[in-house]
Amino acid sequence: GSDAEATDTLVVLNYGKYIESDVLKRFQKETGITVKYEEYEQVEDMYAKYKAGSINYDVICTSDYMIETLRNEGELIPIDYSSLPNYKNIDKQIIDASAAFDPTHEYTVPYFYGTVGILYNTEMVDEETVSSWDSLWNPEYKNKIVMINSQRDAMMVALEKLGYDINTTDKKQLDEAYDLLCAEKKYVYAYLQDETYECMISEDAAMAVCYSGEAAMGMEYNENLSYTVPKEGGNLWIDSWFVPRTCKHYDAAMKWIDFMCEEEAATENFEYVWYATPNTKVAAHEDEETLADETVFPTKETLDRCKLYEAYDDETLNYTTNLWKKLKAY
Amino acid sequence: MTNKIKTSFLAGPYALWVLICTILPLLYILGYALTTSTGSFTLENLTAIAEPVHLKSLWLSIKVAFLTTVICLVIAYPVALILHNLKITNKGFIVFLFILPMWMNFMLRILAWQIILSNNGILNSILSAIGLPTIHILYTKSAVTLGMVYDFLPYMILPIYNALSKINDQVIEAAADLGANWLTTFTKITVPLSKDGILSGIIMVFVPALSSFVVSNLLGGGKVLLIGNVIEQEFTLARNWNLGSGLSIILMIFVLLSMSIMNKVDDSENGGMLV
Amino acid sequence: MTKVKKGASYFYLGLVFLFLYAPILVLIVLSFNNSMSRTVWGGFTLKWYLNLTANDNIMDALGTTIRITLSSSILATILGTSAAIGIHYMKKRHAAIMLGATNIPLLNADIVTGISLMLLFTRFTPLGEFSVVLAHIAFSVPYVIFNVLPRLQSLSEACYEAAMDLGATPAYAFAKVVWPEIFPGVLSGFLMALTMSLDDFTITYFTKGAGVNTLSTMLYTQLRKGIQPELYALSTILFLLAFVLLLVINYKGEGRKEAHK
Amino acid sequence: MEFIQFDHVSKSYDKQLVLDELDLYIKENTFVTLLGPSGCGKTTTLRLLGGFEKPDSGKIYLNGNDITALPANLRPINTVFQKYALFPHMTIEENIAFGLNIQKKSKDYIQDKIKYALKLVNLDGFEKRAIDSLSGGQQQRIAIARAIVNEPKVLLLDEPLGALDLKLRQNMQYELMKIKQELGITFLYVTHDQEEALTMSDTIVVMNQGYIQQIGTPEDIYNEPENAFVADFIGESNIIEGIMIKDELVSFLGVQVPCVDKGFGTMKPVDVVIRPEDVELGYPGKGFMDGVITDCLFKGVHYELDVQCGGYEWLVHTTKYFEIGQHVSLNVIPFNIQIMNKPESEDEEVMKEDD
Amino acid sequence: MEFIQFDHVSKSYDKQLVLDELDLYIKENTFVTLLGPSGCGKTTTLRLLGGFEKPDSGKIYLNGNDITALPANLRPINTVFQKYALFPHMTIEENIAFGLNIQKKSKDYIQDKIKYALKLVNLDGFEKRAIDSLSGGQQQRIAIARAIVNEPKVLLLDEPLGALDLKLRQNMQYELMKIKQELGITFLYVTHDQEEALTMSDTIVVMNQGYIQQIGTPEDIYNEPENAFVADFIGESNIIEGIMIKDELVSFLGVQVPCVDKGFGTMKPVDVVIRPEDVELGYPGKGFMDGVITDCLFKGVHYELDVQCGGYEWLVHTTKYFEIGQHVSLNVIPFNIQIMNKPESEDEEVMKEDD
Ligand SMILES: Nc1ncnc2c1ncn2[C@@H]1O[C@H](COP(=O)(O)OP(=O)(O)OP(=O)(O)O)[C@@H](O)[C@H]1O
Ligand SMILES: Nc1ncnc2c1ncn2[C@@H]1O[C@H](COP(=O)(O)OP(=O)(O)OP(=O)(O)O)[C@@H](O)[C@H]1O
Ligand SMILES: [Mg+2]
Ligand SMILES: [Mg+2]
Repeated sequence: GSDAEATDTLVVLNYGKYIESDVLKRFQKETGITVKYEEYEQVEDMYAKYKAGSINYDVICTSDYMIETLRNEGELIPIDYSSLPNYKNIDKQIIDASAAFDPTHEYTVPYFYGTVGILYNTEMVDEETVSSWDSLWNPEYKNKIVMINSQRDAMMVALEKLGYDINTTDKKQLDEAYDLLCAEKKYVYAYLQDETYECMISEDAAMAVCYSGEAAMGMEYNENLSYTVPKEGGNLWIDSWFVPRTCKHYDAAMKWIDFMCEEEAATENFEYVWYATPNTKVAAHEDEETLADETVFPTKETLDRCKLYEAYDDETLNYTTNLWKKLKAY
Repeated sequence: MTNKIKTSFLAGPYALWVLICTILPLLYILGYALTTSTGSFTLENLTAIAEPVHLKSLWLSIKVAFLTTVICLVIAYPVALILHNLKITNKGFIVFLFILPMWMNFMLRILAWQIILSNNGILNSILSAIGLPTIHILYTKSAVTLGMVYDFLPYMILPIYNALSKINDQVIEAAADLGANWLTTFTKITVPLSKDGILSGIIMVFVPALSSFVVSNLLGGGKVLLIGNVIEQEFTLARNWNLGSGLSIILMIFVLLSMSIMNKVDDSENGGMLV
Repeated sequence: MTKVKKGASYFYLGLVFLFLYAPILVLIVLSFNNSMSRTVWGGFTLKWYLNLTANDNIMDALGTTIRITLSSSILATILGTSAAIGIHYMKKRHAAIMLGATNIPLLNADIVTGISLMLLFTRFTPLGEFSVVLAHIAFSVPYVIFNVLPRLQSLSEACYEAAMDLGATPAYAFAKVVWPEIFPGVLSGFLMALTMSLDDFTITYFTKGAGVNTLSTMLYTQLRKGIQPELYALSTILFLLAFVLLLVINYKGEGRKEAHK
Repeated sequence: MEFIQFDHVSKSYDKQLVLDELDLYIKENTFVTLLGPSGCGKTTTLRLLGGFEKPDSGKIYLNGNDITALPANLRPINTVFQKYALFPHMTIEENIAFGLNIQKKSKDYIQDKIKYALKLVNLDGFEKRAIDSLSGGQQQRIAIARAIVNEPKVLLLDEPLGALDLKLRQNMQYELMKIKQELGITFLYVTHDQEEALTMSDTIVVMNQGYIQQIGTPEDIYNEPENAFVADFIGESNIIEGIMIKDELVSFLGVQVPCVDKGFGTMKPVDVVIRPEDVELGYPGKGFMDGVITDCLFKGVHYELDVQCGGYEWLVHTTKYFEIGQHVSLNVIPFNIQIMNKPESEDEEVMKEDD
Repeated sequence: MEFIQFDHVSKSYDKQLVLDELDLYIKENTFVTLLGPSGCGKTTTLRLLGGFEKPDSGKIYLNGNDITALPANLRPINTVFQKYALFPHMTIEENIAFGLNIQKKSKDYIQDKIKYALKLVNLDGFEKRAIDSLSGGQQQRIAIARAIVNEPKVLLLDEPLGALDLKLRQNMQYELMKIKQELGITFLYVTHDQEEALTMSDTIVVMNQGYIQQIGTPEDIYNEPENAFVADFIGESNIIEGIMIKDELVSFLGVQVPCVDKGFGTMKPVDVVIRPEDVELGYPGKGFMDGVITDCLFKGVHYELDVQCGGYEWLVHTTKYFEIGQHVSLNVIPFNIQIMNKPESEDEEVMKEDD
């Protein structure tokens, strides 16, 4: 149990495959800090492990609404932005958008961002159809639709289709959305989160609700695939770094966050992860084609259609979790 | 006599181990099950099983586990019989033919099933190549059942095989001698004499199938909600450890009940499950 | 008649083995696939095998896996074997209680076991590799016990007495007479523990410390963004190693039997 | 054609020839015993008739029908197995009823039969007992009961009394003979107990190493063994090399002794067989030879003596006690001297077997 | 004090009393046989001496030392187990060498011993064979070899010849007696074969239901059984209820017959025991009773007859053949009529046991 006292170590928790391993190596080499790098697959697993208090994490990267939850629970420690020389590289627009979960702007530094939309196969579905979330309720595509296996995102789709706010806590509206999802279930091939892009590559399904990052990955392997955020609007998500209360190596954590914002590291990470990066310096290293890729970098119009999630209060969380459970058992 | 008592102290470390690594964690779970998130006593987490969602998924789990067990039994019995008749002297070899696949990571194997079963997968390619209609099986209950059968089949084959190899050949001959044909010998002699193996097999398959959640996650396409998935989700997604623990305890009680019923059927006391 | 029957049974056996080994064949094929996607055939390549040793992450995870798997299965075997012997000589009622407790890890859903062990360990020890080893022992000990016990039960008491009669001390009699008889059970218990430990994800995930990665947990965190094909290659190698080992052991076993005749 | 007939039946296991062109005829309703040392092929012969093994060559007929290829369950033959082979998961009652249930007999009939059979084997009241609560001897008796209730045409018994002690064995021998008479079943019985064979059989078949050595009534076999193997195997004998000087005169151990056999030719080497109980001991000089007692064992009914005489150690049974070292004379009446041709093949001579 | 001494030894299993206050003395270098029906406690007695069981009460002495609490491995006693108990994973050679290895004998010594022991049990050349490739009889002989190579002070043998056929059994009996003489070992031998007991023993201990019925030389036991149980168990007997009218005159089955026994008092109920070979058959009217032959069995050495006579079915051994239905007279010389007191306790009377 000596790692708590050791000053030259850092315990990092991040999504799986969310960093270029050279960057990690370079950080350790340049700073002399030993990183214990831990990965997770689902936000919820992360929350469970963090809450168990079994490991004292120093710095964590996770999604917007989970950060809000943790903030509400008082788990976050403010970031000393003055010790982050590279923080200036971060896109102001994204920092502003972060206000949804970090309104006072004292806890987070954005890492990657993206949208939720529809990945579709142009051979099977035309662009016109998928321009609306309605397409997911189209009997013609029975067993060809992949729905996203995430309670919040699925709810978002139904709420958008109904024209409600995606952060609504109105139980009647939530119930309506639930009914809609139930009606959809008979057309759904599968509720997936992990294997969505594989499923689309192999053309097992015609369309899939998924994150922009996954969509980009799928499109790399199958040129028939295309991605869009329907006209009703969608969700903008931002994965950010924050420092949890369990932090034992605050200085090292600052060094880590700053390093992630550094031009070179951000570029390498972008090229590895292939999600939209908030780092403005990266663009200089990329070619036209990449920058023009709307799947990777959402356009201004798209971003305007999208909203960030706000953390649910306990009651709404319970309520929607139950709806989700009922939907799965339906 | 005195020797025996001395020898039983060898189980001492294990008894301690059971206390710490089995009973104590169980108490933790029990503690969560009997409290609310704020720490006050409640039975709600246990009675929650009566909620329609939970009952529905429990019922579905029972159905799937039952079906899995039956299919495993139907597939495994002939396999065990054939292996027995092959008269392979090296029993260990048989055992390892069946656990060898586990040297490939479980998740990888299930992913491979996705590749085999998907709409444009290997199975459907073969079917259409030989002119048969393709089937939609991936992300259905059938796929989940198939995955479980795949996963648990060895646990059915091994105990039955072991039970069969304990049957004295002459007893089979004696049945023929008394006029029994193949079928009568099978139903009246072979099956009853391998009863212990069948029961172990049933327990070894039914119990894990009932609480399994990984197979349904990967092959159910999120459409098949088993009680195992509910528990898993309470622990992760819903962050409700109390409810998760409560449901686990209920499931355990349910498993213990069904096992003791099965043990009633089996009058002999038999501790060993596997062999 | 019997030939037809024999043919039919071989055919049936073949089908069942095809069922059991089909996914493995698929994975072996994938390990030669020159594409990051598992649903696209990108041509034949050996690069995943050649890259394997250069991939630090995977090599690290492999090392951790081997350490955890070996130490947990060896410790589980020692603990389980001595427990089985103890239980065998216990009073019936006590033995029944011990066996009941032994069954508990087999009854619980993995996630419940995993989380409860995590809760326990965080109280007493920081999570790390060691806690994973403890957890693995916890769920693999029952397999050892259930493999060794039947051996003991079929062991004739008379042989032990005969050894004593010929002047052996209890310890000597155990080593020379009891041990050789239960050894096959110990061995298969050990191999089962090894396999279970190698295959486990859920329990490992919850009980591991920061930065500890086994092949299983590594695989799992790569699900969303695509599994590194090197892992297919590594799994193939591990599987084939086990397969060859099995053939060798079997061949040796047969050989020994022959010699006796 | 006889009731049961083995016609040139051969059988090998793993290339080891166990039965070599066996010919065997069995009349209906007789009690035939196969007798021979361990490993001589008795069980194999029985298993061939029971249908559990197929011969490599040759045919087996029952009642004139070729049953060589008939499966065991269709043969009207029942077996009492060497190791009982009771069904361990059934009660005694269920074991006995097994064959009758297959024949779809009525409940009442079956109940009656069970009662009757249990009485016969001296185990009335054991109906509901479990198999593993029985001792070896009791199990063997249940095995007999299970076989006879089916009233088979032929009953095969493989050392059915091996596990019983003398008293019980004698009782069961008696019961078996009664059963045979009552039910009119043909018995084929395997034993390696010579006395049992002599007591029970109508016909004895002496086998050795897959060959039949002699077939005959117990008296024939005992009193007129056809070769030295049979003579030695059935009871103890003094077997001495001799020369047949002419009809009714044989010379051995240096003396010439009258006998009743003829037709061997003159000056032919023969085996002279004399049963130990046929040797009369007298005062020195009163017999055809003198000798000295080297051993005297008490055997209950008689004393067993070793007498060193003419360079051969004679085995002699008497009811009188003799001191070791005492000098005696030996005498045998001509009728009790058996003359045998020397064995022609090596096979026939084999006497000691590896159990 | 004797070499081996059981002093009021009692033993029960699950509250069932198996040995009740047993007293037993055994002289050094004698061959003592325990004889009795199955379940009478023979094996238990042996196991107590071997050290595998502890008595509930009482003491056991060897050579004057109290060994009651000594563990089995420290007793200079070796055992040949009823079920062989060979080590299945070792070759024959390794089995035999087991005890010698523990005693840390030299390689050469061990090799010599193995050779010698295998020769003794007639299995030379079997050194490298596996145990499960042996027949029951061969295994039993290996078990003997394994025990004797250790040259124990006492050798315990639990029915060591049960699985062998008559010829081999006789050979082994002979070998065992030779071993005893050569090695000077004290033998405690268990059997339920009467003839074996009579042949081999210096002393026979007849047991029944945990009690010793009689101890004596074979001749004593056979000719002067102390009670009806012993008489019936050792060989076959006619046991008839009678009344001792006065010294040297007994009445049974309605006739008065002279005998040689005295001291029973007058008009006392007794058992009259007559061995079947002591009954002489003659023409009707020539004996003390007339009867009719009801059965005649050929037994090799003799015929075994059932004679219905005076309301009792007599067992008679003769060397002559009698027709069934023939009328005969019975005669017994006074010397051959054994008179016995009626058993006083119920226990002693138990004669038929369930195997
Ligand atoms: N299944 C088998 N496989 C190989 N060899 C066999 C088999 N059954 C019998 N034998 C061999 O065939 C020979 C004859 O065996 P069989 O059982 O007929 O003897 P047996 O006369 O019944 O002897 P026993 O008195 O010991 O029962 C023996 O040498 C035996 O080893
Ligand atoms: N371990 C035991 N537990 C319970 N009862 C036992 C045990 N061993 C022996 N007995 C009982 O003790 C009695 C005497 O048994 P023992 O084995 O001494 O008989 P035995 O004279 O050797 O008989 P056999 O000739 O059948 O070997 C029997 O009634 C038996 O059932
Ligand atoms: Mg046989
Ligand atoms: Mg005994």
